[in-house]
Amino acid sequence: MSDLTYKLEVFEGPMDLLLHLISKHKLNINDIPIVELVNQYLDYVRQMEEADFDVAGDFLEMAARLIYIKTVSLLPKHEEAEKLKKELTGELIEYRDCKLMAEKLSKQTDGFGRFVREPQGGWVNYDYERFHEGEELLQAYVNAAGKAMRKLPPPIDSFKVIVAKKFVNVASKVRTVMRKLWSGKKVKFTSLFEGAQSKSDLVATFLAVLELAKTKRITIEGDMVNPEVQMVNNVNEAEIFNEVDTVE
Amino acid sequence: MSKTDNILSALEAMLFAAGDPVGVAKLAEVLELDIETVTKMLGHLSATYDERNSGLMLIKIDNKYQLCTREAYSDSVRKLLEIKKNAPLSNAAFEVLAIVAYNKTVTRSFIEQVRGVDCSGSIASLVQKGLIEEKGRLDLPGRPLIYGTTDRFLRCFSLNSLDDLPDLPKTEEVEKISGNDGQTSLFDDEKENENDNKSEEAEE
Amino acid sequence: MSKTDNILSALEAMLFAAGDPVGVAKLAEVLELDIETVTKMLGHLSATYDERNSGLMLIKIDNKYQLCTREAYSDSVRKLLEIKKNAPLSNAAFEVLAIVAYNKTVTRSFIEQVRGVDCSGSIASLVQKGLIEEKGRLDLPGRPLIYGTTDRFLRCFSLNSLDDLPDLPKTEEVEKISGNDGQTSLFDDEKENENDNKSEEAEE
Repeated sequence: MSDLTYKLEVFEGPMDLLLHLISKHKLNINDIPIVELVNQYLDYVRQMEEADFDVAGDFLEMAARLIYIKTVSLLPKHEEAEKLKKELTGELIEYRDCKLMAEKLSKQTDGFGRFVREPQGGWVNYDYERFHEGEELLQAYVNAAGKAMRKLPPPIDSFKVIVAKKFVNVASKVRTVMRKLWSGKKVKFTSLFEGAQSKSDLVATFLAVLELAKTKRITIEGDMVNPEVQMVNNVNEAEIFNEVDTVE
Repeated sequence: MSKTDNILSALEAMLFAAGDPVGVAKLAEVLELDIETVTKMLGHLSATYDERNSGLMLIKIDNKYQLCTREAYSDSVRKLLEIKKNAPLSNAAFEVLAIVAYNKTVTRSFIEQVRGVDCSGSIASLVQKGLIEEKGRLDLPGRPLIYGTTDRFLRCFSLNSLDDLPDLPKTEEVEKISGNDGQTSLFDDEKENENDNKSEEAEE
Repeated sequence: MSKTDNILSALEAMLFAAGDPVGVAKLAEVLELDIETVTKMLGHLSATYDERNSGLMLIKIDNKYQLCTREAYSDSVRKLLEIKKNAPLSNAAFEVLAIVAYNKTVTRSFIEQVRGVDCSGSIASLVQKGLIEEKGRLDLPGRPLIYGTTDRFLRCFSLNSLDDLPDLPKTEEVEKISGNDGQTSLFDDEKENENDNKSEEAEE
């Protein structure tokens, strides 16, 4: 088992595994016998699963691809299969080349023993003295953030309000929420927010509820207008707090 | 003799790479020699630099030794470093500068989140060029440094203030859209904004 | 003669102070000499370092010159700077480096296409190690970053330029052979050699 795990760990991904199989079974990389390769590949993936190895999505994706190629090659007209095979062959050769080049590179690392020094500082004035148009900045910003700027996180200015106020800790709210649920009875969702002293308090409470629901400590039932919350049985208090602390 | 030469060369290599002054004791420790021998060797090394009027010289400060350039060549050195500093900004530096300018004050992690890559090199070079500077620390875990642009930045871009920056394309519309993503039934409008901010923060 | 010596010493001082690789043109500009003369002088300088087996050496990368320590003394330098013995690069990192170096400039998605797996970790670590860097953005939707190798990459792999990279495997020959369906026996032989390489590699 450990031997197997060791072998499995070697592969950098599905391409690596394919190359290994091709060489191990002396298959012709330029004319891959696809049926044979699919079987070998799936065998391996199965072994990985048996070894309790976390089979990465990449491997499964490749498995699906191979099976698809095999399927279409069974059709009477299998031009598509030929095309797909050619594509795969091209990729495999490219990756094989990449590995060979990587190996060559890894053998000439003498230069890693040469050390350089930091530029001499101190008495040189490095102040920037060129002039630019504001438009160049705009262009750079759009390049960096994308035209829609959709993925931009909020700038720091928007944190200022929160930072200035007392920050309400989500973990502490988990305790508050659980205290209200400890009896085991169903509780109105909105009642969890009673006694909240600030917006930040409300938000932290809400996040605490989400966190508890995510880790399946509580259940939320009912309609959107008036949901009810209940604690799941047999929940250990210490366990929850540990978990939430690490989440934070 | 060849052994002495080796020691001299090792000392040279070490002092070169260290940059800062190095104590004799430390050098002796690395070479597994006694301090007296190493001191003598450093004297030799210094003498060879002087003899051949090398561009480098060995100086001794507080019992520490440092390689530096010989004063006779300081004009050439200064000229070269000044040519170097006049190199135009790289694309990466430009983008970092734009992100700092448009957001007024940002942390390094904010910049890196926007660009998706490590930006420490660009930030250091912009600080060195005097285009951005540290503006304090954020009151968040880890107390991250925040950066903002400088007066020199305004001058280089002929701006009176950051408000004069060219307008960004339709950011507001985008924000409005992304702000309305559900959850409307739970909280009223006012709370919603903060909700967005909060969850971002909690994820960090 | 003393003039030549002075030039050599000035070059030495400038390269020492610059730290980074410096183009001949800049050195020539400072010294008010033509590039040819300066190139010759740099050759002299390099030779004198080698002759006396100095702790330093002059290397040429991408038509720029840089002073660095000689490999022979790397152990002493490492000990002094308390740098751990080279944590060698992972196989994944070498593969990513190979793809970037042989293609000169590539996007992350290109690298991932070749390797068939996510490479963001390896890329980030190579950027952090200064072996690759961003070289701008591609003019495509999303404006993806493009990466290329750095001067440090050339130095670490003892290359003058990317043109000195080891030759690509002879893909053409392999293809030619594969065009001839009949000659399976010949092809099998060829394949076997390659197989050997392959399996060795895979077992590493």
